[in-house]
Amino acid sequence: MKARGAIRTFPAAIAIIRTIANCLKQTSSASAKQVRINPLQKMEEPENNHKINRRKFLGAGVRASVLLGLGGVAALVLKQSVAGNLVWQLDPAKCVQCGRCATSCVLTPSAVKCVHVYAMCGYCDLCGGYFKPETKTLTTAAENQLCPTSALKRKFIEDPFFEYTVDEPLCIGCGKCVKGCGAFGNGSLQLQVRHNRCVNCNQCSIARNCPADAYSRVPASKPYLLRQVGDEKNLTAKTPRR
Amino acid sequence: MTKLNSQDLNRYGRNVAIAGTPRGLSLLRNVAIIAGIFAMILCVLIIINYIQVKRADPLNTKTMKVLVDRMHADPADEQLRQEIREIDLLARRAFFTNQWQVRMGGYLLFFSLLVVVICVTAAGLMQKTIPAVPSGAKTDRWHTLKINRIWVGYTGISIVVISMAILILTHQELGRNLQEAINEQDHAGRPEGREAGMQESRNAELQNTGNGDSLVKKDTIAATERANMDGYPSLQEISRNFPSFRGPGGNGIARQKNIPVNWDGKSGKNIKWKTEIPLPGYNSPIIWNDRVFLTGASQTIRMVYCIDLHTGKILWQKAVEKIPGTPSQEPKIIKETGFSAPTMTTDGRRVYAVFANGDLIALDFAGNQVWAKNLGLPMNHYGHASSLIMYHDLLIVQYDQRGSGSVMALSGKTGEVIWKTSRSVKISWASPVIIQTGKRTELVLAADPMVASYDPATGKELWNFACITGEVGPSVAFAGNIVYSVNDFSKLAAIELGDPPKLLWEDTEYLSDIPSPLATGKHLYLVTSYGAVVCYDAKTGAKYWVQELETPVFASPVLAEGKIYLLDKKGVMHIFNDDQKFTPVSQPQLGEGSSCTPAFADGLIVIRGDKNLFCAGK
Amino acid sequence: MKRKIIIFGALALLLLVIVFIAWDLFFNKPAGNENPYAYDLKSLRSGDSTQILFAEEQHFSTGLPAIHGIALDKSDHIFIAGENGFEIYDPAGKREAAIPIGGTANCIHVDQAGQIYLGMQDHVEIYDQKGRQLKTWNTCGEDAIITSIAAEGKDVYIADAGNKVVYQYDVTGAFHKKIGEKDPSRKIPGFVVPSPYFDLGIGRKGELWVVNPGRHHFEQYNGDGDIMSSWGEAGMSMDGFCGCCNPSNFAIFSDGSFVTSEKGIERIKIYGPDGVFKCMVAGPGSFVEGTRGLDLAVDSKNRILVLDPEKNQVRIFTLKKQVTGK
Amino acid sequence: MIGFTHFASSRLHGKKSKRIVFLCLMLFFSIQFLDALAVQRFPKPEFESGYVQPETMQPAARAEMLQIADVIVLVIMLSVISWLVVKKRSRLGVFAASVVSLAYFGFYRQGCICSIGAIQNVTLALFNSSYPAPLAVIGFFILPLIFTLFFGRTFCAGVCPFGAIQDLVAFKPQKLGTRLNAVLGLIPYIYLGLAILYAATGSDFIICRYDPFVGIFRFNASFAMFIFAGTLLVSGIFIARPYCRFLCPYGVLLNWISRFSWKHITITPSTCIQCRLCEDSCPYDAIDLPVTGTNPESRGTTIRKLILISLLVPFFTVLGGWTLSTVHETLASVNGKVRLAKTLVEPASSVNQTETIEVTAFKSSGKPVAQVYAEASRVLKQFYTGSWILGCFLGLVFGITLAYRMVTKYQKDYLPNKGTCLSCTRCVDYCPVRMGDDNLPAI
Repeated sequence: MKARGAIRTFPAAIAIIRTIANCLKQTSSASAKQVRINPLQKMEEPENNHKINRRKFLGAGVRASVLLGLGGVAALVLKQSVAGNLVWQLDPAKCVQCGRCATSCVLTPSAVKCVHVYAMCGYCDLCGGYFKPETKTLTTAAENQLCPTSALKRKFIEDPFFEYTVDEPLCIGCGKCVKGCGAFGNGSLQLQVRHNRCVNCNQCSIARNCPADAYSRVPASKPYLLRQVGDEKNLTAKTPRR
Repeated sequence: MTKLNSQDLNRYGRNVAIAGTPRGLSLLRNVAIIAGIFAMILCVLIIINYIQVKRADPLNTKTMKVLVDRMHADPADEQLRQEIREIDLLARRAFFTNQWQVRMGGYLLFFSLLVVVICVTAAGLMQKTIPAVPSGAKTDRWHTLKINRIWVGYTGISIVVISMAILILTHQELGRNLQEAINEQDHAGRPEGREAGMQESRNAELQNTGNGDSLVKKDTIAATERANMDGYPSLQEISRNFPSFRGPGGNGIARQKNIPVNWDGKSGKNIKWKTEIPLPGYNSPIIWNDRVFLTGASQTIRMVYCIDLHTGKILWQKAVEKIPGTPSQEPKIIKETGFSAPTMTTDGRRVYAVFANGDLIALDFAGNQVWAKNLGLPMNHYGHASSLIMYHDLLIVQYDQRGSGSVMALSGKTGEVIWKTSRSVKISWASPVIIQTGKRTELVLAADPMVASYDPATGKELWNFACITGEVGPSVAFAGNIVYSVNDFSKLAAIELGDPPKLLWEDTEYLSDIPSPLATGKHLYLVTSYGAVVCYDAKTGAKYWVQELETPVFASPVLAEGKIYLLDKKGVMHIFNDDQKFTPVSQPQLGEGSSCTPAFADGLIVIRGDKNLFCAGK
Repeated sequence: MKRKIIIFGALALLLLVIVFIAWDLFFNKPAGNENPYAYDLKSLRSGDSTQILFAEEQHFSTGLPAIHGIALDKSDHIFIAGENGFEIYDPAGKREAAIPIGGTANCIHVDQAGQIYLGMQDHVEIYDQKGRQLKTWNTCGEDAIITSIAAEGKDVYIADAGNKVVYQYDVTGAFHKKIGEKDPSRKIPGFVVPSPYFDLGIGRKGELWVVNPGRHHFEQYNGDGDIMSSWGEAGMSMDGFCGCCNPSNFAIFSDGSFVTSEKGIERIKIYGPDGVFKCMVAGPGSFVEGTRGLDLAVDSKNRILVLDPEKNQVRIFTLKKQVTGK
Repeated sequence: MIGFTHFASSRLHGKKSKRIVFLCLMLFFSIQFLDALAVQRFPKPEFESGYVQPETMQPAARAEMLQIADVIVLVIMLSVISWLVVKKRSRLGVFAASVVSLAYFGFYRQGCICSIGAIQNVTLALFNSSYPAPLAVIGFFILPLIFTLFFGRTFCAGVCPFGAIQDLVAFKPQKLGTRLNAVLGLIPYIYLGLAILYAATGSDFIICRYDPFVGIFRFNASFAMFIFAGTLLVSGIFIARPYCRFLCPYGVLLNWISRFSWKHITITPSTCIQCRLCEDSCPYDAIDLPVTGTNPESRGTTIRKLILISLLVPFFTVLGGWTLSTVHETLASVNGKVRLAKTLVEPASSVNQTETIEVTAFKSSGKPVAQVYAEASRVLKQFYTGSWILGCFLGLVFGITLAYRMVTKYQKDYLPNKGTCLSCTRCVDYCPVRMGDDNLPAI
């Protein structure tokens, strides 16, 4: 780490030294009242010619060292680079549904949407993600719906199963339904950054505000972190952390 | 210097005064003005819209909440129901309409501004005026500089003053508070939050069940120990287990008892269980309490397996993936090394595994990832091969690679690099070994050109001794203040520790390139990969005996209960006594080939074959 | 002069921008602390504490890494099953034995003869009190997730959440029949099990009670698999069962009352034999949020034993002193 | 009597063969199907009505090929602009190219592959070995610097969409005078230093956080950011390119490197005739005027002052370091971990007693408090070191800025200042001298 830092500061140090040296040199020449000549102008005096050559040589040297320094930095960084891109994604296992995905995204509406993993869904009649907590009559009436924008659709399939679908353009990514589904159901509703909407900021502004540290950069080739199978933790009772 | 006259300008200027028609110009100006006014109106509208939404979020209106509450009180009120539905519809419409308005307003604003920009730019192009020589005298350079200096100086002073003001306003002493909080916790010696709750209830339970009950008490203490994910195991705890390649410290000595000497993998005699490991790997199993850990990998998949020591059931397996920094290209490997040559290690709190491509992962005992990172694709031609080892809570990684070899210690808890010492050595397969010299604990590494020792706590090099060349495969052995190092086409060197360390004896007749030597105190055992076992006097280097097994050996010998267990490539375990004479005890067969060093638990031996993991026990 | 004003104005704007950055970076709170879209479970979780007529009398921790099931034998010894083993405690909570097993037991039952039935993932293992394995009953199929076992006389009932059915075996391990498969002709609605919590138990008259969690019902079956009765309704309020599928576990008092546990809103409640809500044993305040699988048992002194997997404890609740009689 | 754990592992073996078949299928189908491989975690309801369970859609991220395309466009744009500036000397050409860049990097790519922000990625990669910087980002960081080393800040002239958008609105640029330029010119150093400090500690990418124009490019941002951008643009009507000159951290690097550029743009293509026509042409105050007259101070005074200042530079450096290190806790409060630890360790000091979302989330995560404290105090230490280094750097910059204003660089002609010149080629149009015009006018 230290060595790396030293290499990094090296070109900068050279540049600073050069600048200082130049200043000093110019002061002395200033006091000698010598006239600095436009390099484009052809000069006859061999003394000045000599001077120009020396300057050119010095310039080339500095350029070479700057180039070398840049190359060094690049090499250090390239060592741990990836060819592909990285994109932001949130880990539903860490998500606490604080609502900031809806409010912190640079986009309005947010690029984070509720995603339904059908394979995990219990197709319940009383869906914790669809109905407001105190709902008595299980109908699609407005007073029963939990979703503030009515983006979660409910469709009867057969007794006693209902299918729930997310209408993405309406979804604002608030995570209300995710919380309800997680608390009472299987957790098949999960928040995810949708990459057809996300503009992939260099620093995701939701990630900065995420209280659960759920956001991370993931390879663009595998851009989703949906909880799927083999992820038994969330289904069963949590094992106590010891 | 005189002014140029217009003639000169006409002669020299290229872009001088393309006089625009006044009509065109005024048209542009008018368009720009209208567009500008339009933009301003839009701006105001958008701001008003914003403030409106800000003041009353249509999705979270109070009216709605009140109505819904009322409805819960009186579910039969049909009229109320209708009202709610209407308001809800209105609210949602308001929300989406507002979004639409803002978006459309934004577009309109943008295009009107674009029109302004285009008009003004076009007008500017048409109106290009004749450049004029600035009026007024030239400024005095020196005076200007002086003023600049003063301004810069004042700026500097004000920045310092502002910083100080901030310091006074927001003085926090956060660092000290944190440190105090940490100390307090260390002092209390118990975890926080929920854990603390658990602890308290445990204490309560202790009182409940009476103090005389030693079983519960002991168990409570054990549970507390387990609950503590910080800290590190004691040496006793380590030596009760088999936590790394070649056992505790990597010294090749197992302290377990009642190790079986007879079994047969084919007939199943004395075989407690046999479990197929889905992915191949040349790493050896490690054991902590009742769990066996090992890894397997193919070119693309890397897995960590946790196996129940008593049943052989795979308790969990964890795919090592999505590691930040995993290089997209696969490491170059050779067949004899594979994709998962390094053996795992554990500190009883977490297990750690590293793979040929430099993927390093820490998992808890339930198989959850604690942290993971990639150390960078190792620059050698066989992938990373050195095994891991723990010192206290530090995970030691020997990462000898072309150009930038290093040894580093990572915090087991967080994966943070605690120290990193660069090594100017060639590439190596060898694994780090931790030795107790009596005076101190040292971390000993072997790689061309030297055997080097480091302080495992700080990474400071303690000594080095140039005696070894080539791409070193065998790790060092240590006993009785002597470190033994060997490599093929180099030599076997016995180095007596001291200041400075000195060469005690050396031999070049038998040399190993894969199995590590084993020092038992009196004797040194050297096993060559073609199957010769040599017993030396530890102090003098005199050869006591040489035994040709006539099968290749890749595994390293391990001493357990005074017997040496050496597994050959065909799966035959050669068990013989640690003695001046070659006295074989038995030669049980595994029934399949193997390249891995066995692991030991009380009454049990765990052996990884080419396909299966075996556990033998009486 | 005009130029100076312009420059001054523009500079002021520029400085405004810089001050904004500095202010926002160092002094502005990074994000609002209010969640405009909060799903308010707090009001539900707080509940009505006057309904809680029980208090925690005692608790003790177990030595297992994770615990899943609790059962009592006729002498009120406590049996805890979990990851890699099961443990036996005396009624006071003193450990008498800890028996390691390979794998994880999801549920446990002790019959009149003292045999211990452990529901593993897809099969049942039977042990004696010394920890010797007596028998293993064959696998219940690939999808099987055994979540509860109860023995009555010669019959052993096994609840399989994976296949959403109850199996009837006899004590020898012979499979008899499936109970509770959807059959409109016999008016059997079929079990709806959206998550792996599916409990059954034996009533005071030896009748089989099974939770139909997806329908929030208790269903009573006879030995032939006929549905006899059912009760229960969904609802967040005190008398209903909350969430998509509840209750998750139950136990039956000697007087035929039910004690039930729910997930989502962690609460333990008592219903009369007729399914009428009586009182609460413990509310969400007593549990870590998100606790699931609170297995229950009732001993001969009517103490309620609650298995808290989140705290890894057995918690014993008894009727509060000032309340006498129900 | 319920509760259970894993059951997926027992089924894994059976899935293996399916997986192989699936991998083959994947050659024909898109990657999105990968997750269809996911086994039903809990047996789904047995539907009798023939209902088919829909697949969860997972729209792919932007194709990686397009990333490479961005780098190619960048190289092309840099080459074209450099040619237009150095060889062709065409203001109109540069203008046209900048509009193209604005359209592509700004409005099409929405400003989020940007050299300015790339500083932070590179820094983070240097300090955090687990962060892999994407190749394209490294390209965006290095390539403009290399071009600058050869041709001056041609990147600023028209490749950078930020510069382009500000250049468009610079209707009435006013000369600020050297002192304002000197003072305001210090801000980018502070910004750069802070950006590096925050990126190195993994706290935040502040350059991106206060990226003023990205919202305009996306037609989407928070209200505050729009106001922010609007304010900057309005001031940009009169102060040409305020972001580039007085904020841009990347400009600092470009400034340094440009000083050593090989072929920098000149005002005159041939010989300066001292006509003074270009004197007011530069909207960025980047033309160095010829030095006439003599130093009123004696040589001795100058040298004395110079010695004094060179003695003062180390003092400034230490002073800067000390000053900043005293406020390192304020600096560190940007870091989320530190903020969390702060709220946890001082709950009483917070004015409102309600628990913050962060604290609630932390409590439900089950992480031990000690770990947060340890992490935070480690970050604090990093900030302490970092603020010393940053402060020293700023002190040094301050000292050098002062020293630089002690000396006079004698020059006879009107020359663009290689450091601050943005190569916009405006001045070129003002020069009456033509290429190869040795036939000097009679003056």
